[in-house]
Amino acid sequence: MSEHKASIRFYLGIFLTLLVLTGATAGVAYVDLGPLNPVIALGIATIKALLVALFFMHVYGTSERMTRVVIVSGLFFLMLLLGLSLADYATRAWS
Amino acid sequence: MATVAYPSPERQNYLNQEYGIKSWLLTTDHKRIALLYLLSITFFFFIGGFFALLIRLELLTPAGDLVQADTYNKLFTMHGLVMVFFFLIPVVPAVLGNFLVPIMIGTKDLAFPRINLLSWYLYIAAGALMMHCMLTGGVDTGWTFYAPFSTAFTNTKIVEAGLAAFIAGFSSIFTGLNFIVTIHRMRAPGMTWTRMPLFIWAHYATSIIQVLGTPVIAITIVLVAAERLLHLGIFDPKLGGDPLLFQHLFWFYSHPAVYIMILPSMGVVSEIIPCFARKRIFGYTFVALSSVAIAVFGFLVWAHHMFVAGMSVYAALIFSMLSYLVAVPSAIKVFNWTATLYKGSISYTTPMLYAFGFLGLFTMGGLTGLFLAALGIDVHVTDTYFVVAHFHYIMVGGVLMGYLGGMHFWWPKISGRMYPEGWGRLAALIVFIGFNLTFFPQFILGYMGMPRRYWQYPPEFQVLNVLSTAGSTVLAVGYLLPMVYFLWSMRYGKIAEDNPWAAAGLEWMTTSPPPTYNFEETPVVDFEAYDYENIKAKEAPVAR
Amino acid sequence: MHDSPITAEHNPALRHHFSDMAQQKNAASLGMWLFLVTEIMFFGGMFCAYLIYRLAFFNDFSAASRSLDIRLGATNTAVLIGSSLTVVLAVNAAQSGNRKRLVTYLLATIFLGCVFLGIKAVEYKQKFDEHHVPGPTFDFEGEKGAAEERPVVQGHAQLFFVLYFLMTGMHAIHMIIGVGLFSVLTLLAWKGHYTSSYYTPIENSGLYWHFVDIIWIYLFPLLYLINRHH
Amino acid sequence: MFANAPLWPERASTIAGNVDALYIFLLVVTGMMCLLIFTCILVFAARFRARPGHEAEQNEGSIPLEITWSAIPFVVFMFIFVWGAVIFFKERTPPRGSMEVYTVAKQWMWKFEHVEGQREINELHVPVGRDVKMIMTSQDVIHSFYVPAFRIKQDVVPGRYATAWFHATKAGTYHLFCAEYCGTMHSGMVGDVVVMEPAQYEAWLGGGTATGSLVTTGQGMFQSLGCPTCHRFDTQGRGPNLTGVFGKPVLLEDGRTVVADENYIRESILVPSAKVVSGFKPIMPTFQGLVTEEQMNALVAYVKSLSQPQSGGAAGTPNLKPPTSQQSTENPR
Repeated sequence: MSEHKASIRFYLGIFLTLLVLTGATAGVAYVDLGPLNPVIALGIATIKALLVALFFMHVYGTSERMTRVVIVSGLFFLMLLLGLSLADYATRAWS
Repeated sequence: MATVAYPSPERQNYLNQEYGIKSWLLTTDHKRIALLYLLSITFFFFIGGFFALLIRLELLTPAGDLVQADTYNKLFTMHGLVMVFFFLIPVVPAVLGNFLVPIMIGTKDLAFPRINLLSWYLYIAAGALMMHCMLTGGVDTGWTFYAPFSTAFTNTKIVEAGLAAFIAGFSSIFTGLNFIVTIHRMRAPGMTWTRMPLFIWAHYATSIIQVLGTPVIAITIVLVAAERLLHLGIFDPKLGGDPLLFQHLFWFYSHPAVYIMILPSMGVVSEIIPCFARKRIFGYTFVALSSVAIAVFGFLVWAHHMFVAGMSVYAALIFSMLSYLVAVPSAIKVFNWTATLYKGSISYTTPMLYAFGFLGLFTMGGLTGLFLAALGIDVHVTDTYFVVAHFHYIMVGGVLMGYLGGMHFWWPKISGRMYPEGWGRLAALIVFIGFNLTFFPQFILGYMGMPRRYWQYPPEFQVLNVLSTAGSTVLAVGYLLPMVYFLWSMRYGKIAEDNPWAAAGLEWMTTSPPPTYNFEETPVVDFEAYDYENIKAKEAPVAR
Repeated sequence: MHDSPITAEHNPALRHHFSDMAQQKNAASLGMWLFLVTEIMFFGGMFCAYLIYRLAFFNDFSAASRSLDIRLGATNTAVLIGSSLTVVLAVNAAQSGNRKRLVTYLLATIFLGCVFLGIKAVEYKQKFDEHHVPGPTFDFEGEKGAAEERPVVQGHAQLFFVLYFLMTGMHAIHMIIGVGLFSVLTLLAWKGHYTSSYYTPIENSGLYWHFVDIIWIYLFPLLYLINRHH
Repeated sequence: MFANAPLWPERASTIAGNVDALYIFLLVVTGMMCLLIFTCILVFAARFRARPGHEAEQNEGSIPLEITWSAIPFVVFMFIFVWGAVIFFKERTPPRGSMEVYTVAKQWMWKFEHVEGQREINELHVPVGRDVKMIMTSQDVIHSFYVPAFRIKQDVVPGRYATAWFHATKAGTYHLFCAEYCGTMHSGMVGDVVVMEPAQYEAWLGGGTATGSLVTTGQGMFQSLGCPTCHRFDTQGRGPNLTGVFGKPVLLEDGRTVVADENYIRESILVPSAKVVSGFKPIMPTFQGLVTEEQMNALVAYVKSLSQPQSGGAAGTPNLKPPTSQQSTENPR
């Protein structure tokens, strides 16, 4: 039962961290940091996403290497879509 | 031709396991689902083919005198939609893949049999919706349904056809997902990745594209539907939206989709050539990894469809170079297949004729791709009949030849009967001749400058168009023949042995047709793939 | 995630074509993650449109983003993270075979899901009243009062709200599917369908729910917090 | 039969020769490759055919062979890529000072307008031996300006200007096609490009109904829309002084610098607050819906004429001396 109790407390801890991070990202948005703002906003969001994925979705403890390969390849192909279409829009003004 | 009773009843197989409509419509046996797909896909192939014939008939004369302009636009749109979403994408994975992937890796069934049946029902629902859309007005935007024409300047049934493609997309995703999990999790003991047949490697690569690419066209269809129904003008230039964004999202899927179409046929050819050359495939690892390389590089090149669309010159440079990168794995495959023939013992059975046809036509299709990837030439030939000829060489010359070769190669395993060899070879020859007569003139038409999707054209293009139309009728005859003699063979064909071609592979080590659970007991694999030196060729495996 | 010992020699939930429960569980997990990758690419298309339009029309997107109610957005984020917590606890309960706790946590998840959808409905009603719904009635006059540097371009602001309604709408549809899924699971769990050696549907639905939560974790800053410090 | 069955259309522009050269090179290379593979297949199929007493000889793959037939094609591909890119860049950079023709593509016709005011539908008369730059936009859907004889094609996207250029080398009449599917009469949206000797062209130009050059029409529009109230030439008005603006970089309010090309002028008229010049207030009203595509072409031509040097300037510009400093300094920061 204790191992069970410990895991509940662990999940509550993750939950509270996520709430704090939500507050943080909302708060930081009111501070003018110029180009840093979107970087911080996405950074905090990525940390929260990692917390949910690693601990809530048990990606951290899993023995299945395949799960990680699938996630990483999914994100890689998403970056392909975003990156290469951005390559078009970013350089369109040059010609 | 002695008419023998159906394979002796005491030999249980997936066909005589149980009878009745329910046993077919509610089956979760991957082999029966493959046959359900075979029937429905053949139906849609002939619908699409019929539209193609009408298009070719219209183009017999420069003036638009067979059908009106609107009808012609709907004809080539429906020809494109039906052929792409309801024939080319599902055909080899859903028919041959569904039937063979579990058997080839030595397992009883796919990982998720019920999702496999759901995939077929989604295909049927999508097909019914597309048929309804066709019969009640059709779509006139071209299968590429570019914005802003599709979103604001036509009132044909875009949303209905889009929904049909959306549902067909999920059918494709579920097939791909099923294959990946099955190949990863359910291989027989001893079936390591390097002992897997190349047919499996090709379907593994295809499934990666299906899972990663199809959702992007799903969202593109949703965005077009949202713009038409809810005035959410995401591509509307009046709001500052960009029609090119539609093209980016559309081609991000639609180019990898052409690799979904060709890779499975490459897998089929990689099985046929070693068997009828009695030789181990040349460069196994290179052919296997080139399939995966095509799947991954396939996602880098989509904007070579947009060189003249108004995208930036520098991005066009990047995509042109990457398009040459994706040509290398295809070249590797062709060289390896040709090298496999060296010092072989080659017999000219029907599957082998189709494999030769594939090799020839896919090579020409691939090489003309080099013309289109060169920026300077693409400006002149994009959106002309040069492009039409290029992708028909790959799809009809490649995908369809591979599919027909595979159908003949595994027909004994699927039906327990042999097809008539003489008719098979005749049909292969007619298809090859009809195909070249139809599509080779279109290369010349393309470079002469005849744009695609033209209802009427300048008179100087008529001669080549007449040749092309003549070829299309020969091609149509060539495609009808196999359907006839396959049906005929179900009843009167010679009873097939378990391994009529003395081929390598687990599917030839079980009975023809196989029992419902494929093997009496799960096989243990202790041999390499294609070890033809240990398999004695039958003295005359095939009637000379 | 250790495997609970297989009680019966042949677990009733083992499907015929799998050789053992571990193979079946791994297959289900890999299948679910592949489905989530298709969802990543599905939402990816909209994120691509968002990225391109935000970079092209940053000022108008900032003005339009400021018109969203950050309090409701932040509360919704907290509600959704809470529902992620209850889902994890539900999976945990299913793992230890505690049927009663499993059902309570599933009900809590459904409740929080409905709260999220309720807040979303309030926001949409607010947007409807302010004429910020794209289409013929669209009229966005930017902030009142503040020394407005430059008038907002109506078309670009409408593009922001096109993306806002598309992305949050598609996310809400996925929430509705999730709530429906959990209602079915609660019913089955209540009838004792899931044991400590077979709870894959609970686990996979949990993965789906966490994914929907991650999508919102990105939607919140990208839509609500473009440029709040103006 | 093959005497008059050419393999490529007439070469009537400077770029056509380059494109055909690359085309022929590719035909030769791919032809040899096809020949090599087909002969291998046929020879192997014949020599190693199955016959009693003939056994297949297994041979493992060979890594060096695989590497050679990956590397060599890749090198050849890169060479083709570079050659294609060079032609592409030449095709997409119109030379300075080329003659301009404004084009409006609409569902199923091409409307051309020469700077001298000559208007044509589905017919384009151009002189031989001069660079011609097409400045094109679309009123409805995407069309594509395609002249096979010149080997040029350029999609015309609604909402922005697309440019294509050619330098005709041979007089004659050549096909003009629309190459992007645009609806019912997509195949009817064709026309002729008539390349004439310069003398004939001048005669044709003079003969037409002179509705006044595009620039004068533009100037008329400029006056009637009340632009001079803010865009003044003498003193510093509430709007920037447009003399000498076209073609030069402009510093914007939010720090960005953009080059004032046709798209910039078009956007500044239709969506003024999108790019506000630094030091000015965003008070310009939008003219979306008030200005047709033809009138927009006229306004753009007029603004461009303000920055052309006097000699080359088209007739009829109020050639007041541009104020000495571009930006006067008394605007509050």
